[in-house]
Amino acid sequence: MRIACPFCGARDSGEFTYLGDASPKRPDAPIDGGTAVEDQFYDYVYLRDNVAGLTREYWYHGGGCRSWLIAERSTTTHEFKSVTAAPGAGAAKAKQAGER
Amino acid sequence: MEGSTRTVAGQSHRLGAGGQIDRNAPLNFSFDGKEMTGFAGDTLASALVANGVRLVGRSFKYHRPRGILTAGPEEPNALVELRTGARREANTRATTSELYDGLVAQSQNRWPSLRHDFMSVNQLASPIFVAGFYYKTFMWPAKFWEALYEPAIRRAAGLGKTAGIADPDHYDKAWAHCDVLVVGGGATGLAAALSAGRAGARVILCDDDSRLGGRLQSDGGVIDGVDALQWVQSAVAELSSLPNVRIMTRTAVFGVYDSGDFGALERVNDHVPQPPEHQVRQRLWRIAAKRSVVGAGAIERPIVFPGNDRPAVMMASAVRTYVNRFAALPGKRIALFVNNDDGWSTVDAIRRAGVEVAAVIDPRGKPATGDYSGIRVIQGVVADVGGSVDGVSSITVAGAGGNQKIDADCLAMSGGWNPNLALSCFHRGKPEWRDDIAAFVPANAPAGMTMAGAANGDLSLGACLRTGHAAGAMAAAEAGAKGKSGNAAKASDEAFSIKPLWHVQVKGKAFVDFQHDVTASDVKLAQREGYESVEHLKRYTTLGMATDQGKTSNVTGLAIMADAVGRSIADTGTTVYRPPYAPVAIGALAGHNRDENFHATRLTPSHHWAAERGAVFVDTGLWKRAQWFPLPGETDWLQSVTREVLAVRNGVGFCDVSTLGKVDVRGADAGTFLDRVYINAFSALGVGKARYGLMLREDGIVMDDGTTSRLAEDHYFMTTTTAKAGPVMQHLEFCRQVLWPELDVQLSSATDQWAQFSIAGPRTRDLLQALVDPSEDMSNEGFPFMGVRTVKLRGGMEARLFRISFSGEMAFEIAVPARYGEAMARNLMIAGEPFGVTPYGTEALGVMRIEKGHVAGPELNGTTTAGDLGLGKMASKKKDFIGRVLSQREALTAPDRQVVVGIRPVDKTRRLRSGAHIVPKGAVPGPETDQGYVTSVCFSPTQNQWLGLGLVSHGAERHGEIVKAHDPLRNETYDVELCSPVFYDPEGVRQRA
Amino acid sequence: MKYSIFSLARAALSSHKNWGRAWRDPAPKSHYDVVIIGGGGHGLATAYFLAKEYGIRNIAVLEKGWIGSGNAGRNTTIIRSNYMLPGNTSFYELSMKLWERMEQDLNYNTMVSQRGIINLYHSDAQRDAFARRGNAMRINGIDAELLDATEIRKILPFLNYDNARFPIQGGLMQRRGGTARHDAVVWGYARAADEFGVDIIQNCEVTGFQRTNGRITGVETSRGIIGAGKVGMAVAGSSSRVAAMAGLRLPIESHVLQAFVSEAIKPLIPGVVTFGAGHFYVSQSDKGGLVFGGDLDGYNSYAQRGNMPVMEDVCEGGMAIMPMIGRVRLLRQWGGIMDMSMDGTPIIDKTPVDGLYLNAGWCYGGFKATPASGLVFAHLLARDEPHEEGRRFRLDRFRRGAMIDEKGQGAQPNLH
Amino acid sequence: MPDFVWSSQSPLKKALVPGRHGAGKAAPGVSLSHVSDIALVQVMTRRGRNADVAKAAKKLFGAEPPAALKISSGKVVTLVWSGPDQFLAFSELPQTAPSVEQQEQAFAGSASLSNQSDGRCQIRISGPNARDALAKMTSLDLHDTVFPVGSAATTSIDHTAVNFWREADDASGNPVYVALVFTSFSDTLWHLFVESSLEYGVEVAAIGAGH
Repeated sequence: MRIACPFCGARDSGEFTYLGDASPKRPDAPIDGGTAVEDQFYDYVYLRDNVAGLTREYWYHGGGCRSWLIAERSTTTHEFKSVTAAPGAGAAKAKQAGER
Repeated sequence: MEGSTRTVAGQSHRLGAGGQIDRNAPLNFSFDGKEMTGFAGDTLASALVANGVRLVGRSFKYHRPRGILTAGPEEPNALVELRTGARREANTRATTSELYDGLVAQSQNRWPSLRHDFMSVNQLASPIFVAGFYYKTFMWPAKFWEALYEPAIRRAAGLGKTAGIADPDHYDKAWAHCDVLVVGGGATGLAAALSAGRAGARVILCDDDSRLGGRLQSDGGVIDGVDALQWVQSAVAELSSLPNVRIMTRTAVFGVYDSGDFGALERVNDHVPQPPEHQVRQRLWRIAAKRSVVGAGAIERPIVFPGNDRPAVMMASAVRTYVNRFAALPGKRIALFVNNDDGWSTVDAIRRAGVEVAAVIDPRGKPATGDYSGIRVIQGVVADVGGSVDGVSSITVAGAGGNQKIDADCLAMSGGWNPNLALSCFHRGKPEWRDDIAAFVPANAPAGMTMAGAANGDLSLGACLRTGHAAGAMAAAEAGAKGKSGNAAKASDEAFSIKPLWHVQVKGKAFVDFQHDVTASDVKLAQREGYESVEHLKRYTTLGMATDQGKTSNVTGLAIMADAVGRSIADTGTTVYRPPYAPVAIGALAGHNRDENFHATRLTPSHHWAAERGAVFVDTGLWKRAQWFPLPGETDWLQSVTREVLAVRNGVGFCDVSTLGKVDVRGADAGTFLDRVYINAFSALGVGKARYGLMLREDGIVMDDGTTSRLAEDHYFMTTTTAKAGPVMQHLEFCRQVLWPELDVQLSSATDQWAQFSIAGPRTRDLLQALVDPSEDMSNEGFPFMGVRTVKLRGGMEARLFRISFSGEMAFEIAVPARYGEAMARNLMIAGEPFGVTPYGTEALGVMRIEKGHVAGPELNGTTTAGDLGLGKMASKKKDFIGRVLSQREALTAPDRQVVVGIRPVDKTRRLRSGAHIVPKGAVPGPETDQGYVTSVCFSPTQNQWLGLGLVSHGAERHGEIVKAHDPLRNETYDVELCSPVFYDPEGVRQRA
Repeated sequence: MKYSIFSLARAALSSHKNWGRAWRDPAPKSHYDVVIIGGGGHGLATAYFLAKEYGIRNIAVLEKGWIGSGNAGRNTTIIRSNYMLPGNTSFYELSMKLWERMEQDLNYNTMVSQRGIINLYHSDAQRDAFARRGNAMRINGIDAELLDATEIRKILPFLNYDNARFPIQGGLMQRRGGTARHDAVVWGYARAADEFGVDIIQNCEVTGFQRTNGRITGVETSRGIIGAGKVGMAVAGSSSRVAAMAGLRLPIESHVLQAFVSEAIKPLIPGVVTFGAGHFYVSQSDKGGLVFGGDLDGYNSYAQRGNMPVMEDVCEGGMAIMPMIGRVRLLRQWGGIMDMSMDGTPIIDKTPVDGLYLNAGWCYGGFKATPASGLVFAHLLARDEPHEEGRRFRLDRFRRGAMIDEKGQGAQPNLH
Repeated sequence: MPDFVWSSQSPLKKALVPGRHGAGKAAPGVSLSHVSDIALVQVMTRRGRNADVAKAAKKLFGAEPPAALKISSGKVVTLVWSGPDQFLAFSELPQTAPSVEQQEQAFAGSASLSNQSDGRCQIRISGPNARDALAKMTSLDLHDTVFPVGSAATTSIDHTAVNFWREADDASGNPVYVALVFTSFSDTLWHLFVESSLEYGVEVAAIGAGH
C-alpha cells in the first residue's frame, strides 16, 4: 500500500503510522466544566462512527517528513481519495485546528 | 523428430532428438536413492519422465500411489523432499524444480518405502475415512483425544519433513517500480510487454519459468508466419534491447496488494546446488506498478472418473510439454480422454514423437476439423483405469457399445481449461461464469489491472497476442507513455469447443482433489449433510486446501456440488481466492531480518568503551545498554550490582543515560505548549532551571515522565523515558500540528545528538571540580539543585550540565556531543580516579531508583493515573492539559485504586520477587482478596535486604500493615510490610547537598 | 443421528447415503422470542445455551452469508485462559472449562486439543509481567507455570537459542491452552442448537430494526421482516454497522488482522508458541500446516484482506525465533475484521435501546471465548441481568473509567 | 591536574572495515564511504516566517532554502529539504561552514534550530550497482526520471528514518547518493549497506577522524 504524502509524494505505507478517525474534534475544556465536559471527552476519545466506506483519518509520516496527515480513504477498498496536511504541518499559520 | 522413437542411453523414455534441452550437458541426480541422468533444461519431473519413473509420491489421506499429473506450478501429486540436511525442502514440486547436477530428491509421506507404504492400509478403511469422518468420532473417552487419537492423526498427516534445523541460506528483499507490470511471459505477456515497452513505458515482465514463452515452449505454433519459438526469440531480443524493459525470469508474482503493490518471488539460486558466496537463495520483490497486465494463462483441468489418480494418468497439456519441450515420453502407448478441441492437439504431439496413440475417448466423438486418420476414436468416457503402483496398464472405456478395455501405459486427459484468474480475485472480486468455454473468467479485477489472453478466457493463440498487445498498449498509455506500440503479432484463431464433463458417474473412487484425496462421493456427502455453500464444502472436505490451493480441483469440485444441489455453476460461485498464488518460503518473506538482524540494534555513544571494560549488555527496546560491569573475581551479577550501588552511595559513579529520549522544543509558544502537554506548569520555569514533568494520555492515564529544562526563553530541552521516546515525539507532533496549530513551536529529536551521563554520589562535586574549568562555580549556591547550564571543561570542551538526580544522591547529568561520548567516559574515569569512581549499569540505576521510590516503566504500565503513582498533587488546577478531564472519571479516582507503596519482606533474609500478588494477612488468596502486586524489586545494599515497590489497593493508607506476598508460580508465600516507597533518604537531603 | 464410531461404521455399509443434514434449512418464521443476529460461533453458542440452559426454544439465528463465514472461520484457532485482569481471568477460564467438555456436550468432535501454550519472555521486565499474570491466573484457579530457558529448551528444542536478537530467557506456560478446530465449533453448535429446535437461517442479512415506542420489536432482513421479543447482536467485525441501524455509536473500530498457514509438514511444533516481542505466534494444525499470525495491519478496514508489510513482519518474527522454518512455504494468507474495543476487552451488555442486546468488541480474542460468550450472552438475554462472569464487560465502563486494559494501551484500538 | 583529551569517535569505528569486500575481483559494483566530521543543523521555519528564512539562508549560505524534495547547494553548505518548511544545513567541511552560533544568529526569531552534527551519521553510496543495493533498503524509486541529481527525500531504511539525497554523478557517470542515518542506528545500518552490496563487490573507505 502506498500513501501519497502531500509533501513527499507516494510512499510505502511502512513509513506511516495510523492514528484513527479525524472527524472527532477535541472539545473545549473549561477547568470547571464538570461531568458535561467529561461526557464530551468520553465521546471524543471513545466513540467512533467506524464506517464501512469513506472515512477521514489521521496518518503520521513518522518514517519520512514527520507531518501529520488527514487522509480520505475507503475502509472497504483501502483506496485513498485524498491526503492533505494537518493544519499545523510545517510552518503553516493557523488560528486553530481545522483551519487551513 | 518425426518417427524418432529411439531413446537416449540410460534414459528409457527420452526421445533421441528435439526438445529445449541441452544434450551436451548431462546432469546426474537421484530419486529415492536411485541414480539417474537428465539434461540441462530439464525439470526434475521431466527427468523422471525421461527415466521412465512413474510412481513419485503418496497421497495425503489414503496414501494412494501417485504419479506426475501436470508440468507446472499446479501440480498436486509430484511433491518431493528436495536436497538434504539443513537445506531439505519439503513438498517441493518436481514439475517446477530445475534439474541441476547432483540433485537429490526423496519421495515423502510414505514408510518404509514409496513402493511399499505401510500407511496404504488406510485405503482399506477408506469406507469409513470419508469427508469429515473425524468430526463424528474420536470423542470417547474424552482424554483419549490428546493421548491417542490426535497424535496418531498428526503423525499420519502432514506431507514432507523439514530439516528441523536453521536454514543456512540467505534471503533478501527489494523494491522495484514500473509503469506496467506484465505477469506471465507467454504469448500474451510477451505481446503486452512489447506494446507497452515500445510505447516507452517502464515495464517489468515477470515469469515463473526459467525461460520465456509459456505454453509456446510446449505447443509451438506459427506467429507472424514463423515458428513460434523463433518469434519468442525475436520478441525477447527486442525486449532486451529496450532500456525501459526489465525481464525477470524465475520470478513468480504471487499477490496483488493495495495501490498497485505486487509481491513476487525470485528464485535466484534454486537451480544450483547451493547459492554462490554473497548471493541469496531467493529474493522477495515488492513491485510498485502504476498498471498491470496479467497474462497468466490457463490451467487444464482433470476429469473425475474412477482411477483418475493412477500414476501415468496425466493432463494432456502436460503430455505435450514433456514430449515437445523436454523430449520425454510419459508413455509409449498413450490414450486420450478429452471433452474439448484443445485436448485433440495432443494427438499430433504424440504422433510426431513417433509414439502410438492407443485411442482417443471423447464423449463428443471426433471433432469436426483435423486429420485424425488412423486414430482409434471412441465416443464415450473412461470408466476405470487398470494398473499397479507403477501406473496405468489399461483403461476401461464405456461407450455406446458397452465397456471395452484398451491397453495403454499412459492416459492423457483434458476436461477443459480454467483461466488463471487468481490475481484478479485477490481483492475479493468475484469471477463470472462463461458457458461457451465452460469456465470462470475474471470480472472484477483490482484497479489498474487488465487481464488478457487465456487468463481472461481468450484461449486461441491469435486472441492471446491481440489482447496482450492491446492491454499492454492501454496500460502504457494510462501510465503516461506517449510512444507508439506498433502492430500486434498475428496467429490463427483455432476453434475451441467444449462439452462440459465433470464427473463420470460410475462406481469407484474418483478423485477431485488429488493431494487431499477428496472424491466425488465426498462432495456429494457434504451436500447431503448440508455443507453446501462452497466455503462449507471446502472446509468440510478440505477440497482445495492442499499445497496446490486447488488449482486443478476447485472448479471441478464446485461443479459437482452445483449438480448435486441442482443449481447452476454460476449461482454456486467460487470460494474466496487468497494469496499467495504459489507458496512462498517463509525465509524469503523475512529476508535479511532474521536471527540477530531481526530488528536494528541501537548503540550508545560509550558502547565500545563499555564493551572493552567487559560490560554485560541488556536489550532495552532496540538499545543495548550496559547492565553492569563485572570485575575480575565477581561470580554473580548481584555481587557486581551491589558493589556499583555502594560505590555510588559512598563515593561517585557514572552511567550512560544517552538512551533517554531528548527533544528540542523551541519557538515563541514553547512554554504554553508544554503547559498543555504536561500536567504541571513549565511556562513559568526560569531559564537555567529543570523540572520533573508528567504527561498523560487523553484518557487520563500516565503516558510518560521526564525532566525538562529551559535553556533559553524560547528553548526547552525535554527528556522522555527510553521506551517512550518515539511515541512521545509522535504525540507532541500531533499536538503541534493537529490540536494547536496556532502555537509557534518546533520540535526536533536530539536523542542521538548527545552523549549524556549521570554522575552520582557524594563525591560527584569533587569529580566535577577536577573536570570542569576552574572558572566554573560548582558550589551548591553556584549550581543549585535543578539548575542547568553550559560549562567549560578542561582540555577545551563544553558540556551541558543538569543538576538532577534519579538516585537520591548528589548528582548531575552531563551531556556532550555524541562523538565525544567515549572520551567523556574515559575522562570521567580519569577525573574520578582519586575518588574511586565506578561506572555503573542499568541494574544499579534501577536499584537506586527503587530505593528512592521513583516510579519507572513497571509502574507507568499504561493503566496508572498520576494519583496512583503518588503524583496527583503535581497536576495544575489552573490550566487545561491533555488527559485532565478524563482523569477525573469516577473509577479513576475511586478510593480503592491500587497505588504505589513500598514493600519490604518481614523476614529480612527473604528475597522479594516482582509479580508476586498482595493479599491481606490471614486471607485465602483468591480473586476477592487479590489486592495488588509487586511491580519492581531490588536487593538494597543500603537497607541490606530485598525490597520493592508495588501497586496495592488503598496502599497509601496502609503503610505499616503486614500483608502476604503470594507467589504461587514460585511456590512462595511470605509476610511483607507495606511502607512508604521512599526507602532511602526520605528527606531528600543528599541530593540537595 | 448420534455421531459415533459405530454410526460411522454402519453408515459405511450403505456408502454413507443415510447421513442427513447436520442442521435444517428452515424458512424464517414471522416471530421469534429471541432473534440472534450473526451465525458465527458466538451467535450459535448463544442460541444453544439459551435453549439448553434457559429453556428458550423459539429462537432464530440470522446469518447474512454461510454460518461461520466471519471471524469464526478466520482465526488461528487458539484457546487459552491466560489473562490477568479481574473480569477477564475468570471469564476465559469459564470458557476453557466449557471447551474441555464441548465434544461430549455437542456430540461433535471439535478437536479441542490442550497441547499447551507458551508465551516467551526475553527480559527481566517481561518475566516480571508474566509473573504478575501467571500469579493472577493461579489465584483464580487457572493453571500456569513460569519456565526458565532450560525448561523451555526441553519443550521447544527447535527455537533459536544461538543468535536470537532477543535471547529467550523463559516463558509462561498454560498447559491447558491449545487449539480447537474452528469450523467444527460452528458446525457443532449449529447442529446441537438445531436439535433443540433453533432455526438457523443462512443468507439472511439484517437491513434494519423495527421499533415500537422505542423498543425493538423485530428486524428487517433480506428475507423479510422477522418479529422478535429480544434481539441479540453477535456480529463481531460488523458491530458498528449493525448498531448504527439502531442509532448507536460504539467504542469499537474495525481492523484487519491477518493470519497465515504454511504447507502441511510432518509434526514439528507441539503446542502454541507466542513470541510477543516479535509479533509472532504459531501452532501446527492436525493436518500439518503451521498456523501463524502477528499484529494488526494497523488501519481501520472492512476489506478482509491485508497488505505485505505485516506478512513480512510476521515472517521476520518467525525467522528470528525459529530459523528452521526458512524453507517452509507460506500457503495462504487471509484477513479477518476485528471488532477492536477501546480497551482490548469485550462488551456483553444491554444497549440503551430497549430490547437490543450487544455482544461485541472481541478484538482478536473471540474464538477462545466462544462457549463462555454464548453462555454469558444467553444469560443476559434470558434474565435481563448480567451473568456473574460477564458483569464487568459493561458498555458504560469507558464513561466511568473502569477500563479492562490488559496491554495498557488506552483508547488506541490498533495497539491492543 | 590530569590532562583531558577530547578525541572524537566515529560511531562506525567498529563496523567500518576499509578495503575491498564481497564478490568479484574486478572493479567493485558499489563504493561505500563515511565522512565522520560533518556539520549538520536542522532549520525549522517558525510559523509564517518563510520569507525571513529564505532571506537569512541566502545571506548566510549563499543558497535559497531547498524546494520540496530537492537539495540546494551553497558555497560550503548543502541545504537538504527534510520536510515542509524545514531543511538540513549540511557540510563536510565543518571548519569553513558557518558555525552553529552564526546560524542561530542569522535565523533568530525566524527559525528554530537543532544541532544534529552528532545526531546523524553520513554514509555515501555510489557505483554502477549502487541502485541495486539501495533497492534492497529503500522503497524510493531511484530511476533517473524520478530521482535525478539534486533530489532529496526523507524516508526509512530498516524501519528507521533517514535523510537521503543524490549528488552529482561520479567521474564514470555512476550515481552517488548520501544518507544521513541516526547515529545510534549507524552501526546496524552500515552492516545492512555492506551486506546489500556484497554480491556486487564493494569498496569501503573512511574519511575523517575517529576510526
